[in-house]
Amino acid sequence: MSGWVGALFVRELRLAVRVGGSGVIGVLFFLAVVTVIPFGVGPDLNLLARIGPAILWIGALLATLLGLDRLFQADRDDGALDLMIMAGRPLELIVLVKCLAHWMATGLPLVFAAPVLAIFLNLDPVAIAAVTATLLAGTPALTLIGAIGASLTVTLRRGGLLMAVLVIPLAIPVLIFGVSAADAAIQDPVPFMTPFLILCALTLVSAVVGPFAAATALRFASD
Amino acid sequence: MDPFDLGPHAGFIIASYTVTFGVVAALIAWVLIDRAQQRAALNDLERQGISRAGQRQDKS
Amino acid sequence: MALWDYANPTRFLRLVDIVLPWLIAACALAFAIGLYKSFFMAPEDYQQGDTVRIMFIHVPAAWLAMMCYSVMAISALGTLVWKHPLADVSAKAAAPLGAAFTFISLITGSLWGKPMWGTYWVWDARLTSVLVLFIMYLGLMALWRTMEDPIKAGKAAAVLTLVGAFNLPIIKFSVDWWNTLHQPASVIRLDGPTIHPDILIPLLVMALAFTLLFFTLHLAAMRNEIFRRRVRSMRMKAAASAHPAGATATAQPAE
Amino acid sequence: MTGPNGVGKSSLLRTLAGLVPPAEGHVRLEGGTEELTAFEHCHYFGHQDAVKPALSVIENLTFWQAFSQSVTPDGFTTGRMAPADALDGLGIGHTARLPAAYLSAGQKRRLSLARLLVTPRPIWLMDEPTSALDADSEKRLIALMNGHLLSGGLIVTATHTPLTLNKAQKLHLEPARDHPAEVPA
Repeated sequence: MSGWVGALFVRELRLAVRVGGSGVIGVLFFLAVVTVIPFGVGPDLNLLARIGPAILWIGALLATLLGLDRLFQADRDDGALDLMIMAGRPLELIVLVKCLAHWMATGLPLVFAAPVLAIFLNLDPVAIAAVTATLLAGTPALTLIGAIGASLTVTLRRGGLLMAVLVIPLAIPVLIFGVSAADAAIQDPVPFMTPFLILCALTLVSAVVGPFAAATALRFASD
Repeated sequence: MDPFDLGPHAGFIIASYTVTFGVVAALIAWVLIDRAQQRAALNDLERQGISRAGQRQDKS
Repeated sequence: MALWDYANPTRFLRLVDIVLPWLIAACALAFAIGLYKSFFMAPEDYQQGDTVRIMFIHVPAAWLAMMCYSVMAISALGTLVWKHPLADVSAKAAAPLGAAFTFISLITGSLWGKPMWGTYWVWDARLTSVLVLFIMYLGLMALWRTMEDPIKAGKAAAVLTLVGAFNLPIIKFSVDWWNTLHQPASVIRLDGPTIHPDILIPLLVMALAFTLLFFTLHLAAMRNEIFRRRVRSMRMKAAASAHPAGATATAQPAE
Repeated sequence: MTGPNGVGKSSLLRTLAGLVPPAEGHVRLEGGTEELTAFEHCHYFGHQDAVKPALSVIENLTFWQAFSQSVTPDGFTTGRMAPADALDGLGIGHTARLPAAYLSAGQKRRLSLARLLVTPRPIWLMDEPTSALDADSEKRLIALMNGHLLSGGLIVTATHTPLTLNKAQKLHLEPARDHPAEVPA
């Protein structure tokens, strides 16, 4: 009886990659943000190497958040959300599956793009591996936390910006531990695993809190 | 001269040519797969009896 | 005007069917000669050593990256000014090719830069403007993918292409200026006073081969795009007719 | 269920569907499966079609079949219908493999209706089910509704046009005199 999870997952992935989907645009946004920062801070390669992990993390944060505003809104606009609520399936699990599919379509490409962009920022191989690992562990948390904001603003016509404002404060811990784990890998004496494990823990916690909070907000939003 | 001795930077040269070959191969594959898909869709629609304004594409 | 003879997609497709095999053959031949010459004939550069062989793909790819944008800009004019029915087909088919060639030139450039400059990437004016060009290509492709109606998408993309065509030189100048403030360019360029003919000839042959490759792929991609639009209009007809039977279409799919 | 615009027909249906919490009281269902709530026995057929234009017609329908839980309590005898058969029965079988973006409003409506057939549920909540349908499709819809009633199902529908249903009970809503009619969500 768990075929519906697969069906929902496949549907979400299809919607993300087909015409009109937002699958690849997140990566493009990530590329654009990371490219534009050296214009702001100057082409000093040593400086870029030092702040590179932070640039990549902020780029990933913005790309994730800006892609999330349609997570539930598209389904609400055409009435599909109502049907999902009445389908007799746990809404928390629906939210989790939608987040997972969204992460596969937009978050995972960011992780794959990160090593390429890290080269532009003059990171050395160890730093590239560290940043990619932290993004892999941390971007699911961004999606799951962002889902809370997406569910709160689902009824608003132009909820995208408000959603970012609501979610960015909640995402600060993820950003702190993601960047500090990456930095720790660059500067040898500091241990990498401590902040990295905290980051993984944050992802796991948000996998529990995010779906419950989002499902609650969606139930309130449905009338 | 020996063409297979690419000097101290052989890795970079091989990588360059490999990447180029990969991208070009991907482009060719994209064109061919796209062509096959559109052909299949056209044939499918024609089998359903949908026709265009009297013209037929040759099946080359 | 000769171009108008091929305004009819069906006539254009017939032309493509005739020209394409010859183009493929010429392209294969040019690559065979070019690759042979670049590996067996060209000597090592006294300064760059064997890495000069990267130039044989890097330089043509960079030329094509720019030429492809010119093709798209002319096509955009064709869409907006002359209203040529195949112009936006041409522009849409060229965008992925332009992105791919720009990608090749970026990657081979950094693979050449690592042994020569000691780093994969510098925020040098020329490199940076190629990167901006790459983002422009990807943005245009995304625009086409996001809009369902190809006619509307073609017009929107044409506007963006033309704005980009005016803007790219400005970007280049501003990046030049920005960059010289911080760090003097220390780029060893191939276009020094003399290029030895042993290097120049393979380079030119490879450039010819890449250009032929571009036109081959461009024509093939345009043909696919015309088919895609036919499929689209036929599907709309299929959905509209409850009992599909020999009704005749009146709308041309690619106008 | 009939009544003037804005009297609350849609709100009542959405309350029955569990999408709006009732202002007071609660919704209870006699009979039916014990472990499910009243809402989970219902299909809601509202104004919105829940059709994704990027997916093909058959993909849209098979998703809802796999996603919605089918509920067959005692006395309700409808099986799962195959998506292709449901589309054929509603006269849009030839569009099955086309993207749903190419469908007309009436065809989208019928695709949405096919959702009720592929997953059996005893109660259909229908909000003006005949809107955007032509005369032919309306006849088919009424036949489907009668078939559902015959196999032991229940339909609550808000309508402005008279529907020729078997053994229908009519509930006419009038705006309350002392406070203005509530605008339906």
